[in-house]
Amino acid sequence: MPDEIPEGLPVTTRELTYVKAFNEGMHQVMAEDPDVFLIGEDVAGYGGVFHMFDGLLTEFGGKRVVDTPISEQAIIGLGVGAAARGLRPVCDLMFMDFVGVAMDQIFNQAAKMKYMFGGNVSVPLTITTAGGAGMSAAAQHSQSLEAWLAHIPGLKVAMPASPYDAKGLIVGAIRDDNPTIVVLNKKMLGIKGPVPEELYSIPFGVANIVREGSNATIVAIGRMVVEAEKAAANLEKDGISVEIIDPRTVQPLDINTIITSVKKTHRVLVVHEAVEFGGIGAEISSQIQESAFDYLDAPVTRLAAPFAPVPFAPILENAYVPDAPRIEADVRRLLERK
Amino acid sequence: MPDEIPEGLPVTTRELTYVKAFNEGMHQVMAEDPDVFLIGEDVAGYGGVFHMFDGLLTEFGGKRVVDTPISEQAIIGLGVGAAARGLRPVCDLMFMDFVGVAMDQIFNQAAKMKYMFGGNVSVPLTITTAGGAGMSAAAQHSQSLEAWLAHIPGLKVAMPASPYDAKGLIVGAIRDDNPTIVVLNKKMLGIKGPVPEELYSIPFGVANIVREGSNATIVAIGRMVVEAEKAAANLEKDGISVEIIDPRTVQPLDINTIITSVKKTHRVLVVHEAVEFGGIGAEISSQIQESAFDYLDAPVTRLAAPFAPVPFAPILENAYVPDAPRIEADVRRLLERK
Amino acid sequence: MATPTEALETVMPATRELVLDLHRRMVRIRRFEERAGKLVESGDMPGFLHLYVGQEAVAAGVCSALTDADQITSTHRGHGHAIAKGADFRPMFAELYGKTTGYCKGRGGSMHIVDMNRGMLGANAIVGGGIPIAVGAAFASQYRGDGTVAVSFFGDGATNIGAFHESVNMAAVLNLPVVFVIENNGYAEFTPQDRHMKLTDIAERASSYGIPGVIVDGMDVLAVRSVALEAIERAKRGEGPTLIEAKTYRYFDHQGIKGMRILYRDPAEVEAWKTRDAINLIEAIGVERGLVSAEEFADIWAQTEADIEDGIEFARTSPDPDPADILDDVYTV
Amino acid sequence: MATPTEALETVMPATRELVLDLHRRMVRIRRFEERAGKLVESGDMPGFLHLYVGQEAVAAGVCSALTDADQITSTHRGHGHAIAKGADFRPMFAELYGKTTGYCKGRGGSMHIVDMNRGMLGANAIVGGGIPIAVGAAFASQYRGDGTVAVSFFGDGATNIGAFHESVNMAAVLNLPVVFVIENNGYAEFTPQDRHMKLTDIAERASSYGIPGVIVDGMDVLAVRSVALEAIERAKRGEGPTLIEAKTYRYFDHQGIKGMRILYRDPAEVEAWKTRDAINLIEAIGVERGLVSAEEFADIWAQTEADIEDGIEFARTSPDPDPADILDDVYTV
Ligand SMILES: Cc1ncc(C[n+]2csc(CCOP(=O)(O)OP(=O)(O)O)c2C)c(N)n1
Ligand SMILES: Cc1ncc(C[n+]2csc(CCOP(=O)(O)OP(=O)(O)O)c2C)c(N)n1
Ligand SMILES: [Mg+2]
Ligand SMILES: [Mg+2]
Repeated sequence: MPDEIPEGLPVTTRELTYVKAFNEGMHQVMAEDPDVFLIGEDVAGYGGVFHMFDGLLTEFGGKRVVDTPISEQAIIGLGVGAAARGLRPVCDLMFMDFVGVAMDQIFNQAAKMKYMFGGNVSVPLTITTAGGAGMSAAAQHSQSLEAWLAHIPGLKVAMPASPYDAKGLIVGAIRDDNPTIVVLNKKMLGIKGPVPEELYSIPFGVANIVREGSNATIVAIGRMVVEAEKAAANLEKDGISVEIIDPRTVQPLDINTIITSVKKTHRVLVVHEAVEFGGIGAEISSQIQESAFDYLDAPVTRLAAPFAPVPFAPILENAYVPDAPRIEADVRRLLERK
Repeated sequence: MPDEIPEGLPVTTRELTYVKAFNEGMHQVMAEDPDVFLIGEDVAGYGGVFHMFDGLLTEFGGKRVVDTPISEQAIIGLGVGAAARGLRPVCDLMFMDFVGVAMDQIFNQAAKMKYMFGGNVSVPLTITTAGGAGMSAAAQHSQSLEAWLAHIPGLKVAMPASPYDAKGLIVGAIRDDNPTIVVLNKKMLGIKGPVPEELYSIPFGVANIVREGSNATIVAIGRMVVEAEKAAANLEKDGISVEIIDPRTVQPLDINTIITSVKKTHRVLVVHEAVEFGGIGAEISSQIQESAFDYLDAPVTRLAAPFAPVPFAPILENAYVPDAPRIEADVRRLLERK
Repeated sequence: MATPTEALETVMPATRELVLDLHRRMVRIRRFEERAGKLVESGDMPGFLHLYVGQEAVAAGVCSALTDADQITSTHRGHGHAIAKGADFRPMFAELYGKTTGYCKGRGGSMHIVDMNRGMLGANAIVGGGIPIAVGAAFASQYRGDGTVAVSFFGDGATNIGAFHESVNMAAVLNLPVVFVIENNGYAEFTPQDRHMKLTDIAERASSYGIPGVIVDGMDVLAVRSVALEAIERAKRGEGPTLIEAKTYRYFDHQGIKGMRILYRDPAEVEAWKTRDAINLIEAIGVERGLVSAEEFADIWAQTEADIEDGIEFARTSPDPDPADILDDVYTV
Repeated sequence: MATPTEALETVMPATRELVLDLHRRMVRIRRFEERAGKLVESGDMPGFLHLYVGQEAVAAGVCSALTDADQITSTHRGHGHAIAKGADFRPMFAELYGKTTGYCKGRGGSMHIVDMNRGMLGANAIVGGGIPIAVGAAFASQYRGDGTVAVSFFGDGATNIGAFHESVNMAAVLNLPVVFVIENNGYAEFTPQDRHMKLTDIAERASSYGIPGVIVDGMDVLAVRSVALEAIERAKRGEGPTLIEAKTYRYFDHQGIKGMRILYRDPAEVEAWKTRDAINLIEAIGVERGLVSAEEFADIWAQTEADIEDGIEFARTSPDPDPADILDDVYTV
């Protein structure tokens, strides 16, 4: 596993948007490794519907940046076959909601190949996609389905929550010798943050302690990290000190960092955008109470979407997705719990 | 919701296998309601590869019992369209592992239609399939993927754990006005148990207290109920009294019955065949500690498959799937926990 | 590069009523889309829209051959199909505004318009997602023997996805009363047809399923109606599905009116197609054949304008959904 | 009802070496399958098998035209492809017995045989699952310009699933060096071809993708080899994919040797196909043309027998996997 920032490298940091940071990672890792190619719908000529792949066709040409028909099974399957032969395909799925049409290739083929074949094959495939609600894109273009993906042995799943992570995790994913999926959050595309110019990668399975604190821990996934930060800032005004952990990858899950925090704060809220029932929060919650039962002063609490498809109307969608005020309220409730 | 056994009906019970009980339910509910039809691969002429549909073609004819090409997206999608027009399709998916090729129609179409369309459409579709390991069928024919399905708002998911339930739940599913999926367990097909001759249905969301007990609760899913019963019988010899709860449906989940039990026993083990990480056990565990935190004398414990695809070699597969001895050992450990 | 179908003088017979009907359907689509597009771009309306402008003759021609009992399934570019099938402006605009009075009570938005009373079984945001559903609707027709048919509309790009293949084959094998209508506008998003398949005429794919494939000038609403009628009659006679390819064009961008971030289409190509605009064509035919006067056509435009104002006003003044109801209708209880 | 391809006198030229090579590949498949089938039915071996007996000429003919550097993907009925591609009996039997010395260390079993050294990229238990993977292997060939090709084998039934459609179209559009081989044995499980599609010749589906479709007598190994060579040469010249339909037949049941629980095939049909048995045909050709003697053919059978005994013995005496290693190889570390 490469380090986050290679030692001894000069680091020049400037502000970039989340999507530009991701895009820079793509450019740099493709420049580094000629075995990396990108394939998907409108990723070449158009640069991807979210601008994720802008400029790659111009820089790397049509051999390495390939537009396809609307055929997600074939896109992912092509990646599986090419990866089994040693290339490093990046297959774009555009919207996370489209996993349903390609699921077999993801979970039965890409993820299982190594194990099922007795270790004889590695599948260094990266799938990129965009999830999350808040764009008035309705039920089939707004989902967060990371719980499905994290339940698949053989697959790794990243959910970058900052520009820095968007770049580092796409690089980490492509360099990883396993099938990985990097889920960008559509509503974060324009969010800015500091990003080193240099090429760096973030290894999978290392959580980010976004903020240190002592009264309660918030484990937040994807864009909920941003909301948690807002909530924590508000709570701080009332002297409530919140620690925020961003697992960064939900598979593998860095449970140790979470447990260490919970043993310190004794209270924990897990927040994600996906529906609560069966969400990744359930796994995190279970593991916390399994490993830190005697440290908990209150039950592990979850805040997530209600058990419904994502509604279109903005007023409903706003009520649907957790946000800073609700996180804040839940932390306060958590602290009141005797 | 119909009662389990309609009141006042004479009940003639005899021993039937799990698959025969299911089959009887299919026969009776098709006789009851001419809007019910069955469609899938080799369900008509062959009666289904697991004999699930034996005799239906002969009894109901080719209009209502329909063989198809190998086209799972079209099979489920056909069911969605026919259900939206008021019929009650039963669409067979053969092996649960095949959900991957039909997932879009299941989660984006069938499950979301009602909500997304503002309540204007009901989708009384039933999907039948067979899950579970233990048949040396390897990684792509042995999975338990109920956690995915239970995470889909709009869908209901049943996992019958006895012949009685196999019949009652398929009838309940077909009569339900929502999309449902009934997951038979391949290794239980030949298991016998008492089944009423009469037509009855089991409503979704009502757990079965398989065995009453006071020292610990086991929440077991699908075939694990059978293993839990063996473990409980053994533990009883040592004076350990175990209560076994079979949720019967994982969506909706009858958490109340589970909580009531846990408040009595104070210790709980959740067992399923699926891999532990992100399995339905995580949701059950989370809900238990959320609702019964102050009643727990030990962390909620999970016993499930390790995080790997299902291996082929019998010696590995046996080690992979939880069984009575391991359940027993886990209960003993749970009781030792201070 | 897509080229407009050769400018054929339409030879289809037409009555005054038919011309008026088809014209009205098309104008209603055109103006609805133009207004809706502007309302989103001005920020008045939430979300984003895939507009149907340019393709009106396909939805209008096909749907004019259907009754309310016949079912259609649609796509992300679904307003035109809904309107052609008879959907009202009020609940349509209300849906786009996310209001309780919308077709989906504000739950669905642009990509999920449904009108069960008019046999509009739903738009769909998944490419190919509606195709098997239409097959299911047709299965219900056959099962009940009620003489209805189903139509599935989808794009050229959608014919490359698995659901298309499985659905058409399934319908062929089961001999179902369904008509598959490819709206070949030459592009899947920004990818031209010759980059997503190696065929010029997608109707050729019919031969893979042993069913008839028909090509039609998708700018000629009378021609579209005529091939649709034939396919529908065939379906009703129990002779199974037909695959129709309507060659057409979208005037606006894949999403919204003018987003052409990159020049993936030659502006000259767009202009060439506009010279064969479907509404202009039907107006020309109506006037030339002395069936309908220019004033009567103008009345339709005017009436449509009034209906649109009414629809927008209705939508704007309709109540927002109540977040307290957010869990309603997840399940039928 | 499936009917055997007309009994053509094969006109393919053949050398002595070629006849011996093809015969050996086919006999090895035939005897491996018969023995393996019996071992499972006697309970000696775990699991269940989809046997390739009857179809040997397809795998043998195609794989004889490939090198180890060329890649194939296979199906649930995959032993024949593996053996034809050069797989050894020892690790094959060991895999079926679930031993550490097996091709997948006992993790995969019958439906997941792989041999990366011989370009056997894996059997697959999901119908259609291997087709896009072969497209990916061919993409790697093109990307690297290494002159290799990929072949995907699959059944008549598999041509109805979405992955087939998407994969062939994708390969056509990207002009990839891949050959798609339909093994049309007339049945998908227990469903005859005329109940799962409305075509007689599945090769016709090639026209949907703008690529050549070729029909070949799948009982004539020389003919199969010949069309395969042509398709492979074409692919290597950069002219893209070919769809080959080999008309063949499986002698045994869908699963196992004799499970015919219901009479979904007329026994006379089975017998009719057996009269054109591929191994008998090549032996007749070899002898008639004076290329190979009956004794030499007999030697191949005998040698195969010895290799099988060796393989079974090896497998039986190989160690079981250790459950302590159950989490190994889930990930590459
Ligand atoms: C399964 C799936 N893949 C990709 C998309 C993204 N997408 C939406 S519309 C579209 C292009 C569709 O092209 P076509 O079928 O020709 O219809 P058109 O937009 O031209 O009307 C794509 C790729 C999607 N919605 N669903
Ligand atoms: C996606 C999927 N659907 C269904 C099955 C079950 N199944 C296994 S083999 C088979 C029939 C395959 O028929 P064909 O492609 O003609 O191959 P054959 O068995 O004749 O060699 C079916 C339906 C499967 N394995 N995968
Ligand atoms: Mg198009
Ligand atoms: Mg077959």
